[in-house]
Amino acid sequence: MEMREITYRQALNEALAEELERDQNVFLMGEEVAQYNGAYKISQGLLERFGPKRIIDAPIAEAGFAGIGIGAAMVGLRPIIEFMSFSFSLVAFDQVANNAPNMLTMSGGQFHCPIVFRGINGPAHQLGATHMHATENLYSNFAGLKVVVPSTPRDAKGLLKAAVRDDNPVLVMEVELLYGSKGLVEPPMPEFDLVLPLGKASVPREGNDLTILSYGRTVAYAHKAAEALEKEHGIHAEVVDLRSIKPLDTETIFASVAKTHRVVVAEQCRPFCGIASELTFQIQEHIFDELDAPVARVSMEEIPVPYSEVLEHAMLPSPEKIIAAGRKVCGV
Amino acid sequence: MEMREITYRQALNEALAEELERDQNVFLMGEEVAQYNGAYKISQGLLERFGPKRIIDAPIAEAGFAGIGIGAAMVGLRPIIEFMSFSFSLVAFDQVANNAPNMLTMSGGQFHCPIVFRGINGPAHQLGATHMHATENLYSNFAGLKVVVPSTPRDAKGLLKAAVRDDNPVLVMEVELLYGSKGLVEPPMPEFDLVLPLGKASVPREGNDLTILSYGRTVAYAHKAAEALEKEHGIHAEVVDLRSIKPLDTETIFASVAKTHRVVVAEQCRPFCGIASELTFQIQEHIFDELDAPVARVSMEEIPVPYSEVLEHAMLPSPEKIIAAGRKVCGV
Amino acid sequence: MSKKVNKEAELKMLYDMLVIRRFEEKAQQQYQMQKIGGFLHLYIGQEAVAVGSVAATRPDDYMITAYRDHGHALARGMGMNEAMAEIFGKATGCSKGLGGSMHYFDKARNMMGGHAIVGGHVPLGAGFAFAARYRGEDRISLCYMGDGAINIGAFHEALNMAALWRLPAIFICENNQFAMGTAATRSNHLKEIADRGAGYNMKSVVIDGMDVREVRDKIAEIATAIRKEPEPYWVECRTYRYRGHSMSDPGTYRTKEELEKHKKDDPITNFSSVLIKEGLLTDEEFKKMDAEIKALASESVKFAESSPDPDVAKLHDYTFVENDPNYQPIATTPDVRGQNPFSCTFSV
Amino acid sequence: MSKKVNKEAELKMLYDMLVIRRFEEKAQQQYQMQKIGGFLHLYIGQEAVAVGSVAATRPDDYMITAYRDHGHALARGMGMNEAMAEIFGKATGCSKGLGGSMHYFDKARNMMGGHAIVGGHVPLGAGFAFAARYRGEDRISLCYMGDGAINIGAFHEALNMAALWRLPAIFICENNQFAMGTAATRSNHLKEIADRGAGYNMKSVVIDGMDVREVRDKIAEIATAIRKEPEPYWVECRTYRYRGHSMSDPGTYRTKEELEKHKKDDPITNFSSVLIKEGLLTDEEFKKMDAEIKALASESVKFAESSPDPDVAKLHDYTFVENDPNYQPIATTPDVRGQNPFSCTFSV
Ligand SMILES: Cc1ncc(C[n+]2csc(CCOP(=O)(O)OP(=O)(O)O)c2C)c(N)n1
Ligand SMILES: Cc1ncc(C[n+]2csc(CCOP(=O)(O)OP(=O)(O)O)c2C)c(N)n1
Ligand SMILES: [Mg+2]
Ligand SMILES: [Mg+2]
Repeated sequence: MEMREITYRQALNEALAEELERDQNVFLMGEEVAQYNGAYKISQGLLERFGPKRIIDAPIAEAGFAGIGIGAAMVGLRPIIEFMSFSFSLVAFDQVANNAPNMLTMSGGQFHCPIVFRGINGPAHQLGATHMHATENLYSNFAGLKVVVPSTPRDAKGLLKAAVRDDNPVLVMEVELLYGSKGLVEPPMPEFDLVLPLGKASVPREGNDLTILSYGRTVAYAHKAAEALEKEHGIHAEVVDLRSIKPLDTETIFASVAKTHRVVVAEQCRPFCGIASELTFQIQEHIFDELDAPVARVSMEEIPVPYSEVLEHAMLPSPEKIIAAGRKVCGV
Repeated sequence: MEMREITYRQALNEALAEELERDQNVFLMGEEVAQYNGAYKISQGLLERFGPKRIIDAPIAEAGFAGIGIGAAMVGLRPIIEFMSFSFSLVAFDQVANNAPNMLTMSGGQFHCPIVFRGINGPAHQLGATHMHATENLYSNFAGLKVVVPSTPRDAKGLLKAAVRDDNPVLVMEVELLYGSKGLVEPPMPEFDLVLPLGKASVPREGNDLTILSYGRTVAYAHKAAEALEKEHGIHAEVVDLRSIKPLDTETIFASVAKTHRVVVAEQCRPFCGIASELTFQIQEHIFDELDAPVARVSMEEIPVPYSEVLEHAMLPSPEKIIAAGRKVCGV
Repeated sequence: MSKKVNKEAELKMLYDMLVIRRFEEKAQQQYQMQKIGGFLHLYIGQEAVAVGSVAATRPDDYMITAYRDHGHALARGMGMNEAMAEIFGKATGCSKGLGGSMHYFDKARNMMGGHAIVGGHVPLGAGFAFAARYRGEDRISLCYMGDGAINIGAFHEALNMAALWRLPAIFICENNQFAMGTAATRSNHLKEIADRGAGYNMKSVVIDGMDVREVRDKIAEIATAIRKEPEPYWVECRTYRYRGHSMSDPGTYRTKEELEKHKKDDPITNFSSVLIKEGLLTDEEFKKMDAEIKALASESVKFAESSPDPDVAKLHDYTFVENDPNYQPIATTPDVRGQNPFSCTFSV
Repeated sequence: MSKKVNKEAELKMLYDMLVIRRFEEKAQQQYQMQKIGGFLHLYIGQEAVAVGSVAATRPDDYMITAYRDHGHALARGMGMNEAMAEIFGKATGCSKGLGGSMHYFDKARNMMGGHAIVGGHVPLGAGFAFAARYRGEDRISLCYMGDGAINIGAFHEALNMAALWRLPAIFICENNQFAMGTAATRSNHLKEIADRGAGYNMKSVVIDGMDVREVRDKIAEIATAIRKEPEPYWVECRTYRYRGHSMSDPGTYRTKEELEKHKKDDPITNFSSVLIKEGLLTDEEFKKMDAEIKALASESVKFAESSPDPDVAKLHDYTFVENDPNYQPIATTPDVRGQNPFSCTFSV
């Protein structure tokens, strides 16, 4: 089986096409997904291939079409709802966080909600304060939602397909700045059916001195930082890619920390009640004695995102900030 | 100056009345705040006293009236927006989290937003999955918002008045189950103008063996647990009442932890990316060596809130759970 | 009455309305005895809306409503036992005690739930209609809401899309004239609530929600029409709630006279008189029916009380489902491609 | 033209429209040269709406719009320099480089911002009108939005409350016929967008948004009316955007012919021809005006380029304000109590 090099965008597109092909209960709804082929071209060609019943342009009404999706899911369809950005999901917050995950409990187990919400999430470039929210920590706080953040084309495809087949609401948070990035992926169906388990982290780089916990956009930063730390300081950093925020693969995380004893978390979101704080809690709760130094975090600064490129750069996570955190944690 | 014993509800009512009296720019808007005197009677008598221009019944349209408040605040009024519950603020999430706190940055400092959002927040009794959200961690994640959770009548009054006078958006998260609770409060204006600083924790009970970080509903639980721990195990627990989640009074928190070396956090919200995780991150970041044991947390269980009383009890924080956590942290 | 009367069907409507009334009186009593907690919103006075519209539609049509949901579930055929057990939070309740008064679900009867966030369920109601069209079924979706719900965003978004996509949904506003203490005239600027449909170019109908026959006949007409030619309707049912908004509401926003006036329109009393006048029912039969229902209501309390609490050991069992290993995807066949069941201006 | 023409005012409208056009052409060029980042949504084609409505209202009237906001700010009198510097993210920009293209603010001119969440600013626009009534001022609020914005919840909630409370707001839908690639006919089921007002019992007006005089005159009429007797209006301005939705949009959802057809209605070309025909302007004067504006636009690029970036040391200075020690609360005096400026059915 020969792996191909495709983009993250193409991987998502393949995932959608394969799941739409596999199951007529699957449909894609969102703004500009059909005739426009997607604001970011993730749904390129799908309208032509699957027709307007399956690929549906919605008005700008996120709460409304999220809710229509939830209703459809309750009666057995398998909607994929595209948010042009998870920043715009804030207007649909009640539907995503209060309706989708509560239905199973409220109905005493009668109705489950096999729905996928997907779209870009987190920092992009110079879109300003309202358009660059990283929402992974917000949604992860709600019981009953699964949240994944793929960082590679292969993960993007395999996790999205798994999300569509999951019987629970799953949020697939894509990284706009990675849409054009490339990676090796198995051939498409029918040759290969790439479904990755939700809730499994990966360890794309091994090391013994420091664990860098990362996901989505910050994985590449973590790699860059790891290279620099090795070159400049001889620090061998292990890079963990969480892939799934919820469920969280604590096994992989703890194993790495138990090996390196030092941790930097590079998160996309703001720090206060963010992903790093949760990881740190769980690490100290379960393997307190393995920590040789405080966990450090690299996050968005605690300010609304400014437009100016220089300020934006100063406020976002970066390889440099991860390097600085790594040095601090390792005491060099 | 003689302190009076009044209820938490009355304290809030006094705070509203005093600020409305003090400044015509202040108005109160929300569902049922005027003619009905408030769903929970916090605004009792205010319509009669201040008239329908200042005390305004709104339709069920949280996003709309939150946004009207933000607009009014931008041009110099000082709105107090009542959410009948912060659970209902989820339909206004974009306004509260994306508009109010970003305005200052987006306008390059030209427009600030002196607005208060207030209402009940967190667990009440048998209201089920959609009505019992604790949102303090969600909103605290956004830069530009202040979040306070008073646990006593005096704090309720002093913090709400401070919130109204603050030039930034402040969320005052009240505890329904405390509305009827009583406490000592200074006399009303003009005799006394009770304004408490935002961002200062209190230490209502001192102790050397264990720090219980609590706020809102869990403060009383912390006290109960502290008593039991003392009686049954001779553990002297210090109870810290955060009062303000953001800004966070790390000075008081760290001082207590540096003294006791052991910490339990009792939060109202769900654990994942909750308040306990943030506190733990900051503690280990700044005073890592002071910790003699992992921080433990008591939170809502990671499930949607079930209606059944027995299940509800099993899923919410409780004194018993704090005691268990305290024992674990202290190794007894 | 011009049409031929089906005695059994008529009596069933009366029976169903009485079931709701007596069930809720019992529930109210239990609440006052503090045997149940949470919120309790009574439907008493509005029975004709749920019963008439259910009588007009099919059991496989979807139904969804807000938190004032006992009436809808009972009208759809839910037993009083499981309904009462739910408010008691018992494992035998219709939602296993996990939902409570505001969240009655009954999958077997296509009762898609009571929902507690005002307006939040309206998109779901549109979603069922969407699914029906998606599958090419002639089922429709009955989506009930209060007069207070028409001012919130989710309502607007759902109605706009339902109109745009010609979804077979009947959006029924149960205008009981108040949202808690807010008279409908203080929450919108409409001459009548039915007018809101104009903003979506949606057909609107006003129905006397105190007259079960009118509700049934007008909803039946709409249902027949939209099964053939899907499109949504905006329906205002004028009704009145006799009790407070919830059990804690003293109801000072309305006068005793106003309340008494509306009670004269009582859907049950009026309909039973008509039936008696028409010779379909005797006074005695009516009394017997009522006694029987009251007994069942009392019975339901016993059932609820003697039912077990949900198992605390299963606390974590309702957050996620395991993926169904028997789920059968339906492979896309070429002939379903390109079909557009939605008659909006979509075109490839 | 029936009314007496104020030459200066007419020429100013032409001038202002040209400023927007030339400014944006320059901005587009800079974007294509990759000198600026983020999104850039051009207003070209729609100039008559902002210019006509600003000409019809007072500088102390509030104005708020979405992310396609350059035109509104420039029409209100913002200089091209600070406008261009903002897109360059410079400290000299109208929002100090912190807002960017989508967030032009100008407090001195009551330009309350461009806003990037579709519909999210509509309640704010209602809020300014609310504040005006609260204070008993006769200012009004101009709240602009696109045709795509009328389907979202925040819009609905704001319009409902504005109607209910008789807020002096003019809600102006700039119907440029598309929301990104979605034709308005694919996002709502209305015969015309103006009809949405009916769902709020709000007065609705349709305006040819390519005709600056019509915009001015009709908005002026409304403004005069609601300054006296506050109430909101729902206004549909029919217009067209010549460029893509944003710079990345290839615009394949419309034909070249359609675009060319609309360009024949060009608000600037048409208005300049009229002015020339009326003898208020010569062709030469027009050319001179245009050259002058083009020079200013080029100038603004230089200004922006040579301006400093915001100071990174001040990164944290725009998250919270210090409380203003000079703020003066206005003590409640007995005579303001009980006044109800909102003519809805509020009553104590
Ligand atoms: C979004 C939201 N806001 C507020 C509430 C609180 N609330 C519950 S019921 C209600 C009144 C609803 O009135 P109406 O829609 O007329 O229904 P009725 O109670 O008359 O059946 C309110 C304000 C809520 N549940 N959800
Ligand atoms: C809530 C929300 N959803 C989606 C978007 C993405 N988006 C930005 S502009 C736009 C189209 C808006 O069209 P319209 O309102 O007609 O304004 P125009 O661009 O034509 O001026 C969309 C979908 C957004 N900014 N906010
Ligand atoms: Mg009502
Ligand atoms: Mg448009």
